[in-house]
Amino acid sequence: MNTTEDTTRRPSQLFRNLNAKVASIPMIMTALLVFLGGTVWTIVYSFTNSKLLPRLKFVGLDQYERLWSASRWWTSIENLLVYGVLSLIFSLVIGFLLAALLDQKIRFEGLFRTIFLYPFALSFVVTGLTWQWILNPDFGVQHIVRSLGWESFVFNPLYDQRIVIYGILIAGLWQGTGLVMCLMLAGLRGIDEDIWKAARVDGIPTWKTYLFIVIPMMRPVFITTLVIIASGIVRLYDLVVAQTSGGPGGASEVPAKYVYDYMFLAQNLGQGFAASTMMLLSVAIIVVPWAYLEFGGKKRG
Amino acid sequence: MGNDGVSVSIRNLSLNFGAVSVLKSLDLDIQDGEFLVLLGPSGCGKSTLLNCIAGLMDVTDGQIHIKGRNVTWEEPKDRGIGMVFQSYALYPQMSVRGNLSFGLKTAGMAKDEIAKRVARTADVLQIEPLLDRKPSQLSGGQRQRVAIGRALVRDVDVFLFDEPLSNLDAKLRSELRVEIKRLHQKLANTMIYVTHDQIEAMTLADRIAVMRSGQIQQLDAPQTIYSRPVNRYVADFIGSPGMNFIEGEVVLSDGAPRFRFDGLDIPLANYQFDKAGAQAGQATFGIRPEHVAVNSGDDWPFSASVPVEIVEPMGSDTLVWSRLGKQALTIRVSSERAPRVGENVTIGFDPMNASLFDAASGDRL
Amino acid sequence: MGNDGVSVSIRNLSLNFGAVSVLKSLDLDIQDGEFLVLLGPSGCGKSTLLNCIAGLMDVTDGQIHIKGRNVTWEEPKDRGIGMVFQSYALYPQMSVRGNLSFGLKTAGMAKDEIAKRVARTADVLQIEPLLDRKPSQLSGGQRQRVAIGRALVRDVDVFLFDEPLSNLDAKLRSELRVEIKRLHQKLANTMIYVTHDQIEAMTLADRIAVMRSGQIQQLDAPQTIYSRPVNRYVADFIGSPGMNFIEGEVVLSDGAPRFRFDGLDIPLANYQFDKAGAQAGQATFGIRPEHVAVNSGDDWPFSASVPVEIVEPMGSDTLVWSRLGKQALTIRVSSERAPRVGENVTIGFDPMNASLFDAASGDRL
Amino acid sequence: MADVQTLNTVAAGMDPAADQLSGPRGARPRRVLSRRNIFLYGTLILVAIYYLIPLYVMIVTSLKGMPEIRLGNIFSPPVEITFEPWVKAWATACTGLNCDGLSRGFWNSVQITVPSVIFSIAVASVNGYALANWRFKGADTFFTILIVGAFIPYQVMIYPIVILLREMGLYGSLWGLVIVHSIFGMPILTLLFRNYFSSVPEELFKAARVDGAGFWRIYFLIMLPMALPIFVVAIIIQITGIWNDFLFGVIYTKPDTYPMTVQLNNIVNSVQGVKEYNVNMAATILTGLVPLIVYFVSGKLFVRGIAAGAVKG
Amino acid sequence: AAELEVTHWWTSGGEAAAVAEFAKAFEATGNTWVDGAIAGGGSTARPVMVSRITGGSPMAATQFNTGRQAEELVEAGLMRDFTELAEKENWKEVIRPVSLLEGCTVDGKVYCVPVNIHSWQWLWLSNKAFEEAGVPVPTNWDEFVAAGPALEKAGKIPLAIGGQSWQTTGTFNVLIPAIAGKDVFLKVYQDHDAEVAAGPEIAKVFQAADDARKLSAKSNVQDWNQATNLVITGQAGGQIMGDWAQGEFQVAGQVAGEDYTCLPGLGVNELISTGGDSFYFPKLDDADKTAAQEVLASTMLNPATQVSFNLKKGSVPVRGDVDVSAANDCMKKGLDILAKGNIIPDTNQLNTEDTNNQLNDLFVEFFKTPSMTPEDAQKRFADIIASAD
Ligand SMILES: Nc1ncnc2c1ncn2[C@@H]1O[C@H](COP(=O)(O)OP(=O)(O)OP(=O)(O)O)[C@@H](O)[C@H]1O
Ligand SMILES: Nc1ncnc2c1ncn2[C@@H]1O[C@H](COP(=O)(O)OP(=O)(O)OP(=O)(O)O)[C@@H](O)[C@H]1O
Ligand SMILES: [Mg+2]
Ligand SMILES: [Mg+2]
Repeated sequence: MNTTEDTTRRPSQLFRNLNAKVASIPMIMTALLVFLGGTVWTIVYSFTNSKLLPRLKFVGLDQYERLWSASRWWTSIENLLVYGVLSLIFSLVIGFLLAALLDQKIRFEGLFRTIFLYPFALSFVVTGLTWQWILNPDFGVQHIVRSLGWESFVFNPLYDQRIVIYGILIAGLWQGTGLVMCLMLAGLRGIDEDIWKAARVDGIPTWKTYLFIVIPMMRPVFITTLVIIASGIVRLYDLVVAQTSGGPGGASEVPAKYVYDYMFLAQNLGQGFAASTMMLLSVAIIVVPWAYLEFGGKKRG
Repeated sequence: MGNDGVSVSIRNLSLNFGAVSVLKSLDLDIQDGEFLVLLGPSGCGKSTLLNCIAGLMDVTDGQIHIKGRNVTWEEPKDRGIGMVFQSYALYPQMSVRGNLSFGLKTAGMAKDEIAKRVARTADVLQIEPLLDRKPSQLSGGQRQRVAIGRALVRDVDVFLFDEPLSNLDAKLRSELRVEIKRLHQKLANTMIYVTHDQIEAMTLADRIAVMRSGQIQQLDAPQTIYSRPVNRYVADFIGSPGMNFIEGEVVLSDGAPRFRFDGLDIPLANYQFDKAGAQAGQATFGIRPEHVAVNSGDDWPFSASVPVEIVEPMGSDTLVWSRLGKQALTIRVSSERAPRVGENVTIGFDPMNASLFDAASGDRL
Repeated sequence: MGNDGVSVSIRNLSLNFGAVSVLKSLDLDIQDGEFLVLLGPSGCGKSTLLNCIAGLMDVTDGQIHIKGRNVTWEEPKDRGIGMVFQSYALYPQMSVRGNLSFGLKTAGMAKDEIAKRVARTADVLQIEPLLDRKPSQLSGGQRQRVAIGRALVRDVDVFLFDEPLSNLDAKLRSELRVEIKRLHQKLANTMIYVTHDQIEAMTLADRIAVMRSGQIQQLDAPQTIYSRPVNRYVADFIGSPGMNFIEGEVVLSDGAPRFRFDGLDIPLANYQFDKAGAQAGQATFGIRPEHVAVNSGDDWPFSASVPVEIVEPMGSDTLVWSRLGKQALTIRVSSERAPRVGENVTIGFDPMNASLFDAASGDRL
Repeated sequence: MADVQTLNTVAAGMDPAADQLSGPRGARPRRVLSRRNIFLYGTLILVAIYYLIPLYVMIVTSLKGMPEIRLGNIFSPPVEITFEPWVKAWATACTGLNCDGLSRGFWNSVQITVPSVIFSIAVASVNGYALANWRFKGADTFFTILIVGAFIPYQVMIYPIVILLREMGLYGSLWGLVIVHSIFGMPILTLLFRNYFSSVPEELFKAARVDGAGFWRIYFLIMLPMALPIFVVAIIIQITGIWNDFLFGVIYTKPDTYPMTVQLNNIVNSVQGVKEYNVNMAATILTGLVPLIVYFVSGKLFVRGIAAGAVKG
Repeated sequence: AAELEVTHWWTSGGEAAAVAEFAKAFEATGNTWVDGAIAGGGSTARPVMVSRITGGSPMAATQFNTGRQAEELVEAGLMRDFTELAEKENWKEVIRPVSLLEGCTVDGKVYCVPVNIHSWQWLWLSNKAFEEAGVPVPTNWDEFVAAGPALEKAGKIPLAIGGQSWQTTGTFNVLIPAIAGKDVFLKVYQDHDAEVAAGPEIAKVFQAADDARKLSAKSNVQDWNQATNLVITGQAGGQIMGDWAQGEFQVAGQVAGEDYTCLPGLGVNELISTGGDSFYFPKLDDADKTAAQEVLASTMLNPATQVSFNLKKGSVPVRGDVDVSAANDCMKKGLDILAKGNIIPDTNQLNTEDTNNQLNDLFVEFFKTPSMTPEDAQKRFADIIASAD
């Protein structure tokens, strides 16, 4: 065999799929420069005492000490936890229930779906304003119930420190469950029709089929949904500002607002960076291992 | 025959999806312990019929009786049926044991009774070692076995199979086919089995119902369907490679019927005509590849010399593609006698084995 | 062997996915105009090998030569190959014409030359009436024909087929099989064809390469593979229903080798031993179902009386499931001679047609 | 010729008339007012009312005059319908010295949204395609960073991006804003497109490569025409997101290019004496109108696209 | 002639009318005023301004509160130096009190134009509300506290405070000089003396704040001018708010002394602070605009503009040499105190924004959390003062 003699060398790996690499430059730049770079930059400056402008005057852990001794920061974290856990649970449960109802081959499905989904088209600012208005004790629900004769009725979540976060939750759920429903509906539609038939032949009641068979099968949908809800929760800001501005008495403060206020209002970038580093850290602890498992090591699909 | 011998009886069943009529007032009686195969091309309504029997689809008209009971309006679980699906439809998050026992648990059966039934089923299907695995950890064949087990464990009268093997590869398919056959011999339940694989149909069935667009064309034992198809559609559908069809006409010369085509002439003296008897007219002559002999030296009612165009060895047999007159002819010979491409060979066959169809209606003559 | 006769030559090819080695330093030479079938179970690396030849996967080690040119690192389009996929992989938004001409347009060919080639291809495959349809408007068989056309139109030296027919139903499959055969006879290109359907492999191939976990087990003409498999794996893999295997031992009584099992005894005088000759030891005796005769009345070197357990009519043939000693035995008889379940029949066969394997290594003795 | 029907029954050996007409036949009887239906539709309608209340309140309030609002029932329909608030919100509401309402914000928003949507989707779809089909080394790492990036609060990124845009000389320009929107849309859009393109059979891609098509050719001629459902989803998500954005709009634009949301904030927060709730509501509805219309028109495609792309992976 | 974009957060009725005066005067010079109002107060607007300046796309002029808000921008060399103009127009002489210009001066160079003097120390009272409650209009803080129950009985909110945090901090900061006197105020905010902050004087202030908290418990508006509106319409008894509130009374057509009453220094210690707003001028590349910036600066300080602007705004002009005969009752009271020199610096001049923000966090919590004791609050207050720089 003389063909074996002309050994062509393996070409450089760098230039294989060159076009794909070139096309990915925006993504690579975004990932490295903006997300990674921005994160590193933020972490570095969180150890400085930068005020209005970033400056490299390092002060060690001062910013963190101050952060963790600030009662507002603690309130913010508490609020985010309460809001986050409840919002996750409720939007998943409500979203799934609505999807399950819509999946019963009902009439006017399109109409109902549109109604449940439309709030998602509205910004948090609009959502916040509207709900502020409905929950306003002087005009809104409380006023209406009182004018119906129940004088002692009290429902003013936005003006009561203890429950203000639930007032925000109501608006948040109103805005977000539509999308969750949509994702769940898509997931339900992806379930093999035969599974349903098998369950019916086995005599398994519908609710049991959902609970023990269908929901476990929808793992990927739940994961996508979780990413979307969770990333929204961490960034919770607009809604709070529009509805309560963190009030009353700072009872509805959230971490993102803490970051914003310290960076720009208090003109204490260092403090803001320290707070955002803590947020990033907690996100990273939860998200990075998951994201790596989900998108990193796995093969195609 | 009394009603007690009948397991499933379908009366005048119709089903429409909107304006589309999928089943057209269909009647069918299945004997107790019978293995009935529904055979037909894709979209002819096999799955729909099965779903109606199972109660998974609401019929538009007609009745369904199982074991003499009118179950037309009953829930699937109360009909005494078990069903096995093409896609297995196993509950993916449960172990095999969970899959088998879930229905029983839901029905509120006692724990030890469930355990006993699961053990018995696992024993019958030889899936004991798999009981604690998840479906994703099983091979296709094992999955299908579990799916059968799920029907088995419920101790039902009637088994419904919807193309249970078509997701498997050829080797597994033939293995599981035998297993299902054995199972039937052992349990003696009624089984209704949908497929569009004729080998499955031929090997498994006590009777085959060949369907076409929502109607049953022929309901008979496999050999009858194979050798005496009621029309050209059934003849064409059964057998691989398919029956050879030769277009021509029946003439009655001196009262003796003959089939004329492309200047050739087949005597039909041996052919068993239908009640109506032989009549002249355009017709199609059908003969199966294995009924054509090659260079046999024997004396056949009809013989001719034909060219060999393609030779397809298939292991024990070989297919020879040739031409009779101007029309294609496939011949199946045992591999030892396979001719070579380009040769001319003498073929012969007996019209007794052939089928003759009306050219217009396609009905058997 | 001269270089000019070789179309595709694979030298020492290895491919790893991470730690998993899928192809293990594989060598293969395919002659010009040869029809080579790669046969093997799922996951054995058939598609991977084909993808390497096509340049769709980067090899880990080794070389690929096509028409004497080292193409190991060339782009797929420059290798002079065309490929046909199981899922057709037609561009769904383009018409059939668009599908056929896409590659040519990409290569910058002149418009009228493209038109000419498309017309010629459509003529060869008889798809002219479909040229302006979208793939979604075609049946499965038509789609696959277009997919073949897409390779054809590019006028390549080597055709690669990756299970082109396995998405089709049995009837269509056998039709298209013949068409591919005809095409090969007409074009005389080199074709490499992946399948795990043995019928396809047996009927189409000039030579078959039986693969097993990334290695070629046997590379031979179909009949050789069928009748003289090099090891038990190949023997088991080829043939449906599979070869009967009987466990026992070879003994040399009076210098004449015999096969003993379950108290029975098969004389091996007729058997053609491998170079090493007959040696005593544990072995497996393999005989194909069609090589076992039933109630033939002839005088066979070995005969016995066996019970009939299951009978599977398959149209022209019938399978009989029985037991020889304590071991399962499948027999294929022509349907006319099919026995009944429960009967006892006399079987006989000639060990000349059998295969004998070493019990430990599985290699042919 | 034998009648098929009789052949069947004869073969079965049954008397067809035996138990023909007794007992249930045909479809299972279904009452329109079954308990299941009452529960199903009852729940749906109740929930739908809950979802519609805010919209109702917004519309009703925007059609009332201020005196009627002060009287107080936000749920009662307007006694006297007035379009004054709408006119004011659109054309004459003041922020500082500018008294042209939302009207100019509308065109600014259009001018910002259109290029941002196009650019961000173009970038993300190419990314998703490259990730799904041309898996080069390290791609997964970048993608993981990108996904984690979806969790970073926007506020944290404001400063680094200010610096970045300043260094690129794009700060304050339309392109700067387009880039910002593309950056923050990238994680979720890339995820969508990657999942979608992964579900396209790999063989299609291989066939195209054998046909000699390269990266861009495959993208434009094969993948792009197939990706319509997911493009619809991406377009809807981006239109909503970009149109509704406030933070970037206010920081990365100038007063004469303020998008509608910033104008809305200005109008709502420029309290002159009493809050004009009716004007605020009208302004709110006007601002939300574009994404609302997009949803009402393409809701069905949205669900379909989500099914095609988002839930896999 | 050039187009200059001017950003500010003056969007309430009175404020907008005042800005219009600037715009009118500037456009009279043949240039164009591009209004860059950002609603939502300084807290919304300042981040935008700072990002734009640091992002390299600055406006031509921008408002900041007189004080330390723009310090770092100046230090970073992003702001224009107006020393030359200041010398030419002799700002040192005309602007009074001198502390205003000092706020604009860094390293001896002038970087901004103060445009008004605002003082925080005012209690605005609704005559109508007290009339309806049947008590005389109070003349000092103690009387006001005493009148609380009567007002409440009449269904009024005794003290209106908006929900925004700076309003609660402002209220407290007004209470310090009123209750504890100027010296304590300066010790706490100028010297950042934590001991004083923890001491008995401030404890008294916290007691007063506690009173204010109780009086304002029913107040549930957000914006300061909504709170002012409560006073204007007689729904609330009074409001502690800076003199800019006067603009709202004016827009509502109310007359000082008749419809409303103002008590500088809460009627206790007649002291007022000299905060206010200043305009800064970022460095620009465009020569035309650079020239126009100077025109704008001098227009803003122009005596006529100062009068018309400040009358609308309800604040006091920064020039001592202008005719303020048109001023109303309240403004005249302010001018008097100013003339007497009873002034204190504004907290914006003394504290960094960081400290202010911490104070905001504390007081908004204090005012809205009835369970928080004055003692606890004072302890945190002292901590903030101790760490302030
Ligand atoms: N839900 C439905 N709505 C409308 N038409 C339907 C529906 N389900 C099935 N059909 C139609 O009914 C006909 C019969 O379908 P069916 O599934 O019974 O065919 P099949 O014989 O099982 O085919 P296959 O071999 O492909 O499974 C088909 O033409 C199909 O298009
Ligand atoms: N991208 C990949 N990463 C890791 N392993 C892979 C990849 N692609 C294929 N494999 C593995 O390589 C082996 C060979 O796969 P290949 O697709 O060649 O099998 P095949 O013989 O074509 O099987 P089939 O008949 O099912 O098509 C399989 O075990 C498979 O799991
Ligand atoms: Mg079917
Ligand atoms: Mg393969």
